[in-house]
Amino acid sequence: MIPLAHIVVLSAFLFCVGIYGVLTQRNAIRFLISVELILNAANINLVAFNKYLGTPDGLGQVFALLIIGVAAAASVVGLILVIAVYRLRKSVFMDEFNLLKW
Amino acid sequence: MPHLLTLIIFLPLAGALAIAMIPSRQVQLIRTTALIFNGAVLAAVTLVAVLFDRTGAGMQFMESQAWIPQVSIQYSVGVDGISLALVFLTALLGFLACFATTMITKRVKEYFLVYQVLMTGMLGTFLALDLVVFYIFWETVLIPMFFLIGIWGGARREYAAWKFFFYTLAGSVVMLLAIVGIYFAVAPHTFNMMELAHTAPLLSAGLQGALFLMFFFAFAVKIPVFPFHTWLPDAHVEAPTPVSVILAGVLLKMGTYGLFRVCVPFFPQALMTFAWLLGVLGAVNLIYGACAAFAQTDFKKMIAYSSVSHMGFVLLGVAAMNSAGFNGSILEMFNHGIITGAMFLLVGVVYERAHTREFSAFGGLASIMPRYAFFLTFMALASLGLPGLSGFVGEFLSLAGIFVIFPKLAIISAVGLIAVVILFLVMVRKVLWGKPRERILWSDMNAGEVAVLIPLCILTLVVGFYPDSILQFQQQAVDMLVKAL
Amino acid sequence: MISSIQFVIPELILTCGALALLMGGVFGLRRKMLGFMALFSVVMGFLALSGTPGAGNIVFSGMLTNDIFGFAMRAFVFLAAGLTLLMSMGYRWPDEEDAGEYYFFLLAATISMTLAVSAGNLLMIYLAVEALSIISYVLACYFKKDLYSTEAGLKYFLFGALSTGIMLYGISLVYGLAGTLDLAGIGARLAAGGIHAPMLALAGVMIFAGLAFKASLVPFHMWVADVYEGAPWPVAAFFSIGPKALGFALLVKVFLGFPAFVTSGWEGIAVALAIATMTLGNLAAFHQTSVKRLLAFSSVAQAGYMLAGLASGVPGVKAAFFYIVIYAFMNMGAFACAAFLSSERADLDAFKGLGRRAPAGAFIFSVFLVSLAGLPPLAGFLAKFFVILCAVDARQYVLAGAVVANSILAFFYYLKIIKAMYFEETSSVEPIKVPLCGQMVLVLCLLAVVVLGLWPQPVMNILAVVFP
Amino acid sequence: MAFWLNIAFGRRLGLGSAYVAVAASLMAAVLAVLVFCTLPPGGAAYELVPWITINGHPITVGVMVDSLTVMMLLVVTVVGTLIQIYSIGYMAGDVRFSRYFAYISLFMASMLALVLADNLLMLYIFWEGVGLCSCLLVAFWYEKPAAAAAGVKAFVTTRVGDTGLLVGILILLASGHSLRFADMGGLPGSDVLMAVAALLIFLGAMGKSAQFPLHVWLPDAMEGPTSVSALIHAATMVAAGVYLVARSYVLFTAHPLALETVAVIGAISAVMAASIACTANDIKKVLAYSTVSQLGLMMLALGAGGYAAGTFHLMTHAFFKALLFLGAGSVIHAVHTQDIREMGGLIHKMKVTGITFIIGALALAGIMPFAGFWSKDEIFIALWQGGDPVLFGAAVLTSFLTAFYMARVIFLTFLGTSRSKAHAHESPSVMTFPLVVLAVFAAGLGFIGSPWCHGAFQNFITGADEEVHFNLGMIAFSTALSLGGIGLAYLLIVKGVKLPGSDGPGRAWFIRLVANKYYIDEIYEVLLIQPFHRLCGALMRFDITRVDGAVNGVAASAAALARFVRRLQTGRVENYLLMQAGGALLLLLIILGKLCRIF
Repeated sequence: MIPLAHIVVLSAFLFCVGIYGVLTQRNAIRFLISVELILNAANINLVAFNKYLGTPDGLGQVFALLIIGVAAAASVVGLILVIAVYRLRKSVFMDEFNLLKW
Repeated sequence: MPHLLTLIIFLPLAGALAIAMIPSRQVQLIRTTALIFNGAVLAAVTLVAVLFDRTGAGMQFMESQAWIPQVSIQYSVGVDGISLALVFLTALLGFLACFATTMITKRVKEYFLVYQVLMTGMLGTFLALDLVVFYIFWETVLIPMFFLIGIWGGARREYAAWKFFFYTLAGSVVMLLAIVGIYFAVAPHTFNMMELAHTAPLLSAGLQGALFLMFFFAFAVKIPVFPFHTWLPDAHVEAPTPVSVILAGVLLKMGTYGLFRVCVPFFPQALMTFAWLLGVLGAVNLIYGACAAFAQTDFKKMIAYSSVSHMGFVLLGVAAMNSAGFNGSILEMFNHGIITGAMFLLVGVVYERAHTREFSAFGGLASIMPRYAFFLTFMALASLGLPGLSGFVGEFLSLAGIFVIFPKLAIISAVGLIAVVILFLVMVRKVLWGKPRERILWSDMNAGEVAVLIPLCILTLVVGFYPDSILQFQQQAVDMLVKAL
Repeated sequence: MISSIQFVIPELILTCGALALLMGGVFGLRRKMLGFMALFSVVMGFLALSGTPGAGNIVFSGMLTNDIFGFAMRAFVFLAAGLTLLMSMGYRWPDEEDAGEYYFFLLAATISMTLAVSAGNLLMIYLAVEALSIISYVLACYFKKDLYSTEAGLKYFLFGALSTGIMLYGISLVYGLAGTLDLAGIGARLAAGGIHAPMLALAGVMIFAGLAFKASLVPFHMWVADVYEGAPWPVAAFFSIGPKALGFALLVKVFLGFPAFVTSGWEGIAVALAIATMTLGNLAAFHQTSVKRLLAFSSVAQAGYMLAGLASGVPGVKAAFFYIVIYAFMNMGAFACAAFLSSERADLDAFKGLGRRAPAGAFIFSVFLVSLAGLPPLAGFLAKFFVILCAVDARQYVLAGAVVANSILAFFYYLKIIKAMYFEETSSVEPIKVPLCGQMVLVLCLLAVVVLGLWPQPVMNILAVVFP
Repeated sequence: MAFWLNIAFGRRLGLGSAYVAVAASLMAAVLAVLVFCTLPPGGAAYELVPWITINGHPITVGVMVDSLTVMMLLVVTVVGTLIQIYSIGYMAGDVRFSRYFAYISLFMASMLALVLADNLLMLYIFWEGVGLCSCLLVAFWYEKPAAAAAGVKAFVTTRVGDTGLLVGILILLASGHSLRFADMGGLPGSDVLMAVAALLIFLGAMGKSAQFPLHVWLPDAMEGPTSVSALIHAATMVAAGVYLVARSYVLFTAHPLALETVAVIGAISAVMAASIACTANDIKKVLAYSTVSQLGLMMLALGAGGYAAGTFHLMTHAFFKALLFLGAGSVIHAVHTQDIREMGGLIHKMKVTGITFIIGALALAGIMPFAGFWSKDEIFIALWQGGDPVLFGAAVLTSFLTAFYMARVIFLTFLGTSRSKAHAHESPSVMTFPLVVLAVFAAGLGFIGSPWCHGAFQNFITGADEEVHFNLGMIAFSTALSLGGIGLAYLLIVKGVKLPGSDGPGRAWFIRLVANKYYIDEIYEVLLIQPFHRLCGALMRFDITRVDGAVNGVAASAAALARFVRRLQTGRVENYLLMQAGGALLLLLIILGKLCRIF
């Protein structure tokens, strides 16, 4: 069996990739994808902890499912917003969205 | 009259409500209403003075009502000899300034509304016996004053209003910290000034010193003490005449009153430690204010700086820590209110005619405005401390007090007094004497203007010739303060 | 199970109301009508709240907790929702479009907030917060043809998604460390000790980041001004009181429930963040010319004062929540006044001469601003006073000093608005009328600010019960 | 009873009419005579009402009447009344005629109260009161810039001295002594502090009595109406300084140093002012410097222990100097100039004025039967007995110079030929009547102090009972001295004789020095006035740039900081995110650091 540490490192790696993506990407879609990476990193953790720490009720796994659902909803709303902005500006590059500042 | 003091505090607010009901077109009615309410305040204060027991040292007419018991805040008011003089001063100047408000033509309703709120704040400050209540009234004064200067002031009114507001605010927030600090320092925790007068002196010297300095800073800004005085010339100069009267006459006294109500009774040990500081600052105020005033070319600014100078005597009196000093200090507060109030009224008189306050625009007014010349000379003499007029008594008592403790300071101050003399005489020379400039066709003071000044003149004379008329009220309270030291 | 259902009756009522609103919108009911429906359901929900069973039961197998704190916070959420609804009804919307959805989203946000404040499980907290966030993104983007509004929505989304993502990762770590997500369980596990401390700290920071985002604490406040400015006035007002209060409630719930977090230097962090929040908020507001941005930064600064309360020990928590209650009234009042007296993205010039054009409105606005600044005798002063009192009591002298120093700074920009209204004149003298609902919300808030300033006992008594 | 004096003069400001003023002061004079007649031996004191309490020392308003008081009362009321009568003529037609009499009445009231005061504080109060009236009256013609400036100068300069008096009072108060004159005898003698107090009180007297170096105001004060100069700046107010020293004489006698200082200052003033008077061309200036000089002489006498001599001279001087001033006023009234070089031969046109003026001048010069002779003689005797040759020499020199400059004035003004273009005429009788009366006093008053009256005055004033003897040597000496002065003046002015060596460079330098009043005004200008102006200007600039600048600087730096913080909000998501991430990382580091006890 894969040691828990490996899985946790994997999730941490995913998390870091997500953070890195969030911080470096100018494209809103890529940003969304990066956020999904973070969420999935959390999901991996939940499932793995549930499995390895042997919590009886399996809540971690249930939660992971719930989170997948919620994340989907969030992504939908996010995409809607990106589209709404795109319609008005014909751009999805975040560094161009600075009407609101100072 | 069980709730006489509460009535006094909130009567102006009731006036504000009444004024709010009147449509803003009916200017005359608004004025009359304000006058009636301020007159009623004056009458009530006079009643208090009449009923006041001069042999009693403690608080009288006390009212106390739990307000926020969780942190033991009480609505508590009372009057003793020290506050009585100032309350009377407030009521009197409030009434007279209201009476003298003839030059305000724009937004009259709003003017009197904020004016009434201001009155409540000032009266409350002098009557409050709970530190939080004191602070609340203290702060209540700020916003109305901000409006009064900022809307109805002179050319640089906004700058002056901002500066006034923030400077004094900076002082008062420090006071807030000090109030909270003293609350937790004493046992049992309390904001009640009467209890604090017994418990706070027991604090350790270091704590007393820290709290004393914090309170002193707050009051110093208000008084104002060098180097925290620069808001004053701007505010005084830009404010309309009646507001200058209130500013100089009453607002500055809030600071000095605070010294007597808080710094002296609560922190006797710290007072001993820092008396030299107060004394030095007093002397600096006195001389610095006079010299800076002397160099001014603006009539009103000169008077404003002379206020700084006079406040030096109050500080000297406090630093003296004896009966003469305290008596002189309190008397000087009262006198300064009367005299400088009158001075600002007089500046207003020529400003209304000349629309400038530069000395160069005046000269020889004695020939064309004899009544004005009389009043200005009279008040200038009172300001420079001519014996026989009220200014002298306070100054002399303060000096006599400080001499016992810091003779050198007293001598320096006495010499500095020469600068004050020069200042006012030169002012009289510049404004009144000399040849009248051509094309000046100003009318002499009208009956209204004279009517406002006459009570002030009479008070100046009466106090000057018979200082006991005021001193007898405060004697017991001062004795108690001195004894507690 | 019966008691569980009973427990959520208010939420159920709201749900029904929300669905009805959605339908109503589809059937083309007038905005005003929809508003009344929404208000009605909030009032009913509030009434139902008083009928919920007494504290102590475990409901929904621990996902929600039935305690007095949650109860009080739910009541507060209803209050905030009611105020927002009233304000929305008084607001001059540009068109009738999407009114049903708007009210639906407001009610949905209310539901998610009530659930969040009574959550007993970290996962529940995450779900409720995420739901609230999703709704908020949409609300911020309400003017979907508007460049600013859409940008605001997108920005809010970008930050929100990231923050909740990070929070979730933190929650997952806690799950790994404690083996449970139940708040009570985590508390017991932490008390037992033997948890890898750095890991726990990492998880703590991540969860804190998510909640601080809602509460708009520095450095997670960057979104606030941009989002508020783009969002419609009523939405901005809602954001400034609802989600913010929620953020603080959850901070209390999560962090003050974890003794381990408190002892490992969080108090110092809280003090530092409180000072940073109020200072940066005030400084950023200092030169603002856009009134909505100004009020947005002001709300950031106000969050700093609330955090200052939280950083000052147990009595400080009480002070913080007193502040939050007062803040809800005065901030709502200020936003409402600004909304009624000006337009979206109005700058200071739009307020010139309002003392003439809308004397009552300008006066009330001034009262709110002065109260926000903390001048006696208004409620804002007492709120700040209690915070300072607690800070000094907890020997956080620097914090107390920072609070008073900041209140000077804050006065500057509040007075700038007042100055514009009273000191400056405009050519336009046409009077501004405020609709009845708007007047109601103003008078309500005004009464609260004035009366609670003079007589704070009601709120203090309630708080005394909530935080024994 | 003396209290009524006060009441009679209490509040008459604004009544204004000359007749009321004259009547009131006449009444006061009568009352003063009454007081004189009923004076109980050793004086009387009346404590009236408590005024204030200073640190437990009650100060009362009280009246003290003794021989010194009575003398002053008589002088003030009699001279005052006469001068007021004179003023009716002199001020006729002035636009502020009634104001003038109001001021004069106020002055009279203050002066009488000053004299009657039973303690130093009360004295100080009225002391300032007379100073004020002096200032107002000097600046009476305030349209003239010079008059206005002189008024200010008069008040300020005396105020410098008054500050000394004030501090002196404070010292007495602080060391627990009574301020009452009657109690002063009991003061401990050896106390250095008391010597300082005495000197400070003398400083006040110096200011009032225009003693070097505070004499500069008196010549300028001649800008006022001449009647004012006569009353205030010759007869009464300036004598108040001498009165003060006499009044608190016990303080001085207790400390030799104090007494010596009085004498030295008096001597310097006497000689210096007399020398200046020799070169002055303005008739009033001559008289003014003469006043300074004579007051110096009185101080000198007091300082040398000649209590009776000093006060005696005070009294006689009041009469003949008032006479001289009024005479000068009459002359000015007639010729409309004050420059003696433009006068001459006036005696033919103005007989009464001329003769009375000459009587006054002779009295001043100290010629045998006139009042000034007797009092000056007393001073010489006192100084001789005092034994200090320098002081005696100073008095001698002063006396000689006095005779010289008075003779010079007489020769230039009344004798010789007319150089005036104006048509001079005798003044109205309302002006000449007081001249005559004063002349009678000037001529005859000396006898009450002469051996013929058995030294009545001296015994009255000191309360002793001693016979005064002729000191023939001294009489001869002083008469010769005076005559010598007159003779010199005759030689120089009428005959035009040039003194040997008077053209020499050294001599010219000396004359220029004297003619420019020893440059004292200029020294003050450079040392005090200009620095004061510069200081005030500098303080104002300091106030604006530094003190206020600091305040505005704080505000500006806050604003600048705010501007910077505002710029942080770039509106760009990536910047925000970076800051958030950085902030979170920082938080984490701090927490971890705390955990590892790094911090």
